[in-house]
Amino acid sequence: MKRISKGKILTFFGIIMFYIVIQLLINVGIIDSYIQLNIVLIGINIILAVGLNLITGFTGQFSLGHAAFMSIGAYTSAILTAKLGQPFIVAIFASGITAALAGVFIGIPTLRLKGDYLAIATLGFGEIIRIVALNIDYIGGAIGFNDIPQYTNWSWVFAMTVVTVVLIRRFINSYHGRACIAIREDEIAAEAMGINTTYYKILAFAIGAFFAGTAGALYANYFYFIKPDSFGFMKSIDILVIVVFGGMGSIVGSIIGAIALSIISLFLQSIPELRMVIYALILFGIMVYRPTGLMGNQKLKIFRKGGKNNVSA
Amino acid sequence: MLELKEVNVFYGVIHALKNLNIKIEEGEVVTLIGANGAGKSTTLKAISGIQKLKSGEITLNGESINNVGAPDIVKLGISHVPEGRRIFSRMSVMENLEMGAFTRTDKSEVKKDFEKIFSLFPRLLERKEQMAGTLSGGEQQMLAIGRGLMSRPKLLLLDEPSMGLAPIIVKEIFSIIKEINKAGTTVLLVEQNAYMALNAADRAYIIRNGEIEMQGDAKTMLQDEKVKKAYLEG
Amino acid sequence: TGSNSDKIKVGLNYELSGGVATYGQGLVEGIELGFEEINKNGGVLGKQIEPVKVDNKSEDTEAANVSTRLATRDKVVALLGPATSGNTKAASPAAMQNKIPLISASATADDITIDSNGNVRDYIFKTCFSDSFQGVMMAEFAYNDLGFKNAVILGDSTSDYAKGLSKSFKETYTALGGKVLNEEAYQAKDTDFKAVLTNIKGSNPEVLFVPGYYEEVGLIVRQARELGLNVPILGADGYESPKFAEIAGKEALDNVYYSSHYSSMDDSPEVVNFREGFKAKYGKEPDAFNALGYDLAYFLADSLERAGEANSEKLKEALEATKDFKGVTGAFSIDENHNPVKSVTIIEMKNGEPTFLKKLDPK
Amino acid sequence: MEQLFQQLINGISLGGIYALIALGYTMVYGIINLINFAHGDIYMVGAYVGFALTTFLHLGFFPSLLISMIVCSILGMIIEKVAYKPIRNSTRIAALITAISVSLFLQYTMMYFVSPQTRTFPEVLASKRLTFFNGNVILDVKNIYIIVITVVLMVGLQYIVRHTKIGKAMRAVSLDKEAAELMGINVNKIISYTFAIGSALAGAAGVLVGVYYNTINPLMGVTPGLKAFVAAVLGGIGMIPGAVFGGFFLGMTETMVSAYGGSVFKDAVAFAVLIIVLLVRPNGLLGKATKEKV
Amino acid sequence: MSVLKVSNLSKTFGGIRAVTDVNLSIEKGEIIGLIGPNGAGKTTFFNLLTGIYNPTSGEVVYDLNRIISTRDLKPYKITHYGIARTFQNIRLFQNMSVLDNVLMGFHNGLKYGIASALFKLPSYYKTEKNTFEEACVLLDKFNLLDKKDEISKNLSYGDQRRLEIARALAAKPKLLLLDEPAAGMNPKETKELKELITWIREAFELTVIVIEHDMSLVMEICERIFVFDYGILIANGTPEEIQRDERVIKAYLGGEEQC
Ligand SMILES: Nc1ncnc2c1ncn2[C@@H]1O[C@H](COP(=O)(O)OP(=O)(O)OP(=O)(O)O)[C@@H](O)[C@H]1O
Ligand SMILES: Nc1ncnc2c1ncn2[C@@H]1O[C@H](COP(=O)(O)OP(=O)(O)OP(=O)(O)O)[C@@H](O)[C@H]1O
Ligand SMILES: [Mg+2]
Ligand SMILES: [Mg+2]
Repeated sequence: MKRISKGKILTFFGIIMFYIVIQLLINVGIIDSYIQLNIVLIGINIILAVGLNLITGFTGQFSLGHAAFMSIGAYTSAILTAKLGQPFIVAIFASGITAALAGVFIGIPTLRLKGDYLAIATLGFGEIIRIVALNIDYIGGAIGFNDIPQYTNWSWVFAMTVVTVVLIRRFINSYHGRACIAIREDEIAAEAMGINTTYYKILAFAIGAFFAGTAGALYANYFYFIKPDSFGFMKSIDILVIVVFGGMGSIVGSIIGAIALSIISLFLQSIPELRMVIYALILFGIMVYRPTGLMGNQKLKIFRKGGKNNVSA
Repeated sequence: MLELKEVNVFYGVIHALKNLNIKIEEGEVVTLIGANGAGKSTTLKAISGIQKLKSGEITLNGESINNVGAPDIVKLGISHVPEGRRIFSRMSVMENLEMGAFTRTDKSEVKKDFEKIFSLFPRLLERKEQMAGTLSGGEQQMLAIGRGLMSRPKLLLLDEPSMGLAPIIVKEIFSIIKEINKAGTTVLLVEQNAYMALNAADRAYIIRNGEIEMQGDAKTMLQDEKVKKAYLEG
Repeated sequence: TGSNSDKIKVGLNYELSGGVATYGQGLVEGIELGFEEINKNGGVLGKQIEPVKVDNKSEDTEAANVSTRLATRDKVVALLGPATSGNTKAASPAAMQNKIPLISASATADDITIDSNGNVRDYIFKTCFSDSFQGVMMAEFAYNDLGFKNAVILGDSTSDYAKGLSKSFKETYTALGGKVLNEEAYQAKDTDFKAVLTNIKGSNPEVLFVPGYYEEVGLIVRQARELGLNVPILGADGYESPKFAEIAGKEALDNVYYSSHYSSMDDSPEVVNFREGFKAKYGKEPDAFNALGYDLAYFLADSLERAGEANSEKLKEALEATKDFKGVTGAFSIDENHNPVKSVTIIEMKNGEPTFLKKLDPK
Repeated sequence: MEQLFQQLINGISLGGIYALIALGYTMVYGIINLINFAHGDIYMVGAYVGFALTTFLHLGFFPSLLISMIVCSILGMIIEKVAYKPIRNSTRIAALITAISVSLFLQYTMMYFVSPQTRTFPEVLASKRLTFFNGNVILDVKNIYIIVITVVLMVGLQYIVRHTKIGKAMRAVSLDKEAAELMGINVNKIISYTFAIGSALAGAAGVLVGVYYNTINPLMGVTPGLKAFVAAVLGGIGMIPGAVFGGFFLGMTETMVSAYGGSVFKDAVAFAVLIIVLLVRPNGLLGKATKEKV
Repeated sequence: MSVLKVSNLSKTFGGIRAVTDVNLSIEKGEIIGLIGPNGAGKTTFFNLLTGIYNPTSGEVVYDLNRIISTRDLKPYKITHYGIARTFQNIRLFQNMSVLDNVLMGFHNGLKYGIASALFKLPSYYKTEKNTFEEACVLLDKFNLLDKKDEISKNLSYGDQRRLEIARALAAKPKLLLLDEPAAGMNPKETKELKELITWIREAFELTVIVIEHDMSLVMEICERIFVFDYGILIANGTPEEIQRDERVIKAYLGGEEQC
């Protein structure tokens, strides 16, 4: 266990090079605003998916409300930058924090709820956030929040994505992360090992939500305009699809999943009539031929259906 | 009655059964012993149809049952009491037994068999309406065996029936095996407790790494030095 | 930008799948019919119009994505759509950055063409009423013409359109001296409104203002009448559809008034021509979205002719200079805020048929 | 007072509809532990089949209902065979995503063929109304139909699942498929039956609700599907009386929130109530707390 | 010194009296056998000792590093007090590797904060390295070192049982509760297990309570045996005493020959 291996140095420089190359391409205009927009979207989706992967893929807590955390972050940042004139870095942090607080808040019910019951509770939570946002006039309600300054650019997206991936990876590789995985595998045995399951479940929700909040901030400050319906149930499902598509419990999978699904979506824009039909077929194909996702493997199976593990609901 | 010819089974890349040959005559008690992971449970699964063969053939009374699905094999008179009990945890004890009799249509006879099971395992009678998942380990094992008997099998496959049972019940289980065998049921018994298994059986197979290592008369094997050393002595 | 070949590319950024696909598809039907006719008659500036139709899934992110793509990749001369105000706002920045005019025929929010500092968004235009306009008109109509002194508002709480209308209706109505007893809400896609209607019935209003679209309002009208809530119901152009009467039922619709651009009662030759053409192509009666889309196509063609070449900058100037463009939804000029100056018709439903009641000119 | 009665009637009527959809949902749910997101869309297909039969073939209400149920049960079995069977042994989330893909597929294939436009049902059931308190409280006879049908179906299903051999086999399959096979139960067949019954129920609900509200569109299944899911969870997953109870509970909650002036937050309050109920009773209103034995 | 003192402990499930009025105490360093017919309440007794169930009445008092009584018993706290257990139905983290399973056992002893994990402070490296080495030592003792990267559910039954014990030991308990460790093992493996249990008692200075139906194991390694029947403690004594006890023979052991 050496601290710094050759591989790590190489990866480090690789990442830096990647950043510089893209930035150069943007500067000379080879990457135009269309590609840039999609790169930003992919980055945001990676952050969202990696965060959700921590909650659902690693800790095994079924969440259908991830978009709500994003929404909280997006609105926080919109208010701070557009209305209160705060710098972007402050807004990003504040977005993460408010979303994390919401994560703690929704994490608490997980003390008692399991599986599908938890799923529906998180779904309900997401809907509540959306409906409340629809009716707060200060943030525009259903009309939406317009004219948010555009601070987000390639550098911000790159930095936040790398930070998210690195930190979550480190978390997973610590004993805290192992504790989360243990909870997913067998909650009773995990408790018997001295793992405070409540604490770790809430922690997972808080961390996942924090990054979703920052993703929301990046989003709001790129697209100028946000409205509550952009963060509805279907958005949560979209994030979940990325996670499952890429592979539960695989961070690389989430990254690849975000990229792959964005590209697929771009191709489908021009065939509107059959777009969703084809999308459905692609999803279906992946689930049937690779139920563990692109990068998933047997070892990360969770939520097994049926069988002898089904004693409790 | 039942014959396995050159049977091969794989789990992915793991070659669990290698050219296995086993023959069971009507009315016998045959035991299959071997270390952990030798392939005993896999053999039973192959017979009862829940594990597909890679190659080879299994015949029942001369007819191949390779392509018969697990549910239909039950109808042919083979009943498998699986390893790890596998009782239906959120159904009552009584309902579990009813499931055992799923393929039967002779209602009055089924009723009599319930009585019979309850007289074999009085504990189950006391727990008749309890959810099976909350039974103690041993009670669940009794239920699993009882459930297996409910189909009135001609051939009973038992996978480690004594696991987790109190000594007094273990003895009872073995006398029950003898009893049902006398009443005409052929038994294939997988056991860790080789001593008791060999005592109860007519013939035995010793399986190792998916291959038959030795076979023969059970009582002779009890005396065999090699067997003694590997499987009998604690 | 612009196209030099014998084709003029026009981007269509619409909600063709997802939650509000009905509106997007409705507009596109109208637009495509319009372009077809225009192309058949020799096109514009001697060139054929080539629509590039892209779906935005009824999502704002996707709307921004699509408009960027149309602007940078497909090099269109103008962007049409999206249908809803929210998606139009999301699509606007790309139009502004790339200096390509974006025209929406149905994004009614007041701030589509004006930003939060009160400046006009250079490249954004709309051809439909602003929410405030219709809301004001209907409030005045309710208070002055019908003489009702108290009202209840029942709006779609998820829709910017309904929110905008509610807001301006309430402001005007209270300013006139009327009283808004209650503001109730439903959500798009709801089908059961009986609870809220029973509640409204309990507060005994003289009139009910229901901003929204005909799918839900049709059901609301029907259920209100079933519950014995027989007060007049007022609304806006979202009611304009032959489906409205089908859903609500003819009898239930008596005593329903709404403001609209276009009336299928109108029998000017343009309108008749449109209705015939539409029925021939799609086998159904056109609704407001179809008509708005159709007008949008002709409006664009007209402006292109006036611009003299297929150039975005020139087009923008031509759009700004529009005077008395005549379409099936009425004639309009474009004002300095890039909004149409267009008179509104008030329609009364009688025996399931929309009947012309009154025409109100903008002040 | 009259208003309160009217609201009670409204609540029960709405609840009846949720309950009716939730029944089929919970049925499939209970047996294969799959959140069948496509249930709402089968309901939509049912409504369209009913629409086509009554509008184009001018069939009466009952024949349309019956045919629609049959069509939906066949559709359900096909969906199960094609989509769910291959992923039977994979994770729960993979199954959920598959169900979502089936749901999208049904919605948009339907939209492709019939356009997203709203359609209206012809009047196939004469609308009769009962009035009380001088006409101030009104009850639609169709509501009575829906509630009676729901309750009858609930009792019937409950009987099937609890007391018939096939119903017990369904439960056994839901608990342990392999062990069920060892009992001689044909798992594939049982799961097919389950889907057939569940989907037939969805079809029936589609026609009934289509006739009741008079409008249908390709996305009509989304919201009721979600609400039915909520109702099923609220009552206790996989429990047939739970689904019905949850449906009525949800309908009543939404109605009462609107009745007391909270229409803006109707759904938010409904979800908040759901969360609170789950916190107090983690296994739903009728669910029994079963702690895993270790 | 009594490590564990149980007084008047009872647990009922609905009408079922799983444990009734049990009184016993256990001394430091003993290996205790817990036997009794199926459904006698042995596993339930363990669950009461580890806080998985709350007693209907009565009390459990530990004297490990400090006094712990019933009220403080939460499943996730017991390792903290120095108690570790295995389960009758093996409960490994099935999809984790053998090594990770053991690492999980160390959970309670690890102390670096989340910040050190996220920013890889020295304490992270130090702790991770130490635990890794300790885990390897432990696995080696259990003959599992060569299988450390296997996914635990692919292990054979006997190995899984041993791994579960290793995982429990990783928590560095003072008191170890084993629920039917020899189930599914053949006589030879059982023999190895006996040696292992006696060895760990010495090596880790443990008190051990073992539930077992394999009489050879119980009689050979236990110093004292408690017998449950229908939730009641019916006998208590040395192996010899128990083997001669009429009630035990009648309820549990059965007549004549012993195997
Ligand atoms: N589902 C499975 N997937 C992969 N490998 C398996 C599976 N089931 C069994 N095996 C492997 O097949 C081999 C034979 O297993 P089997 O369960 O038949 O052994 P056994 O003789 O019954 O052992 P035990 O005494 O432990 O029950 C073992 O190496 C085991 O690891
Ligand atoms: N959660 C529960 N709900 C209801 N009854 C239970 C529960 N847990 C245990 N029981 C009952 O309590 C009794 C004692 O069970 P326990 O598991 O403690 O037995 P045991 O002595 O460990 O038996 P075995 O040796 O068979 O494992 C059994 O009759 C069982 O059915
Ligand atoms: Mg085995
Ligand atoms: Mg036990």
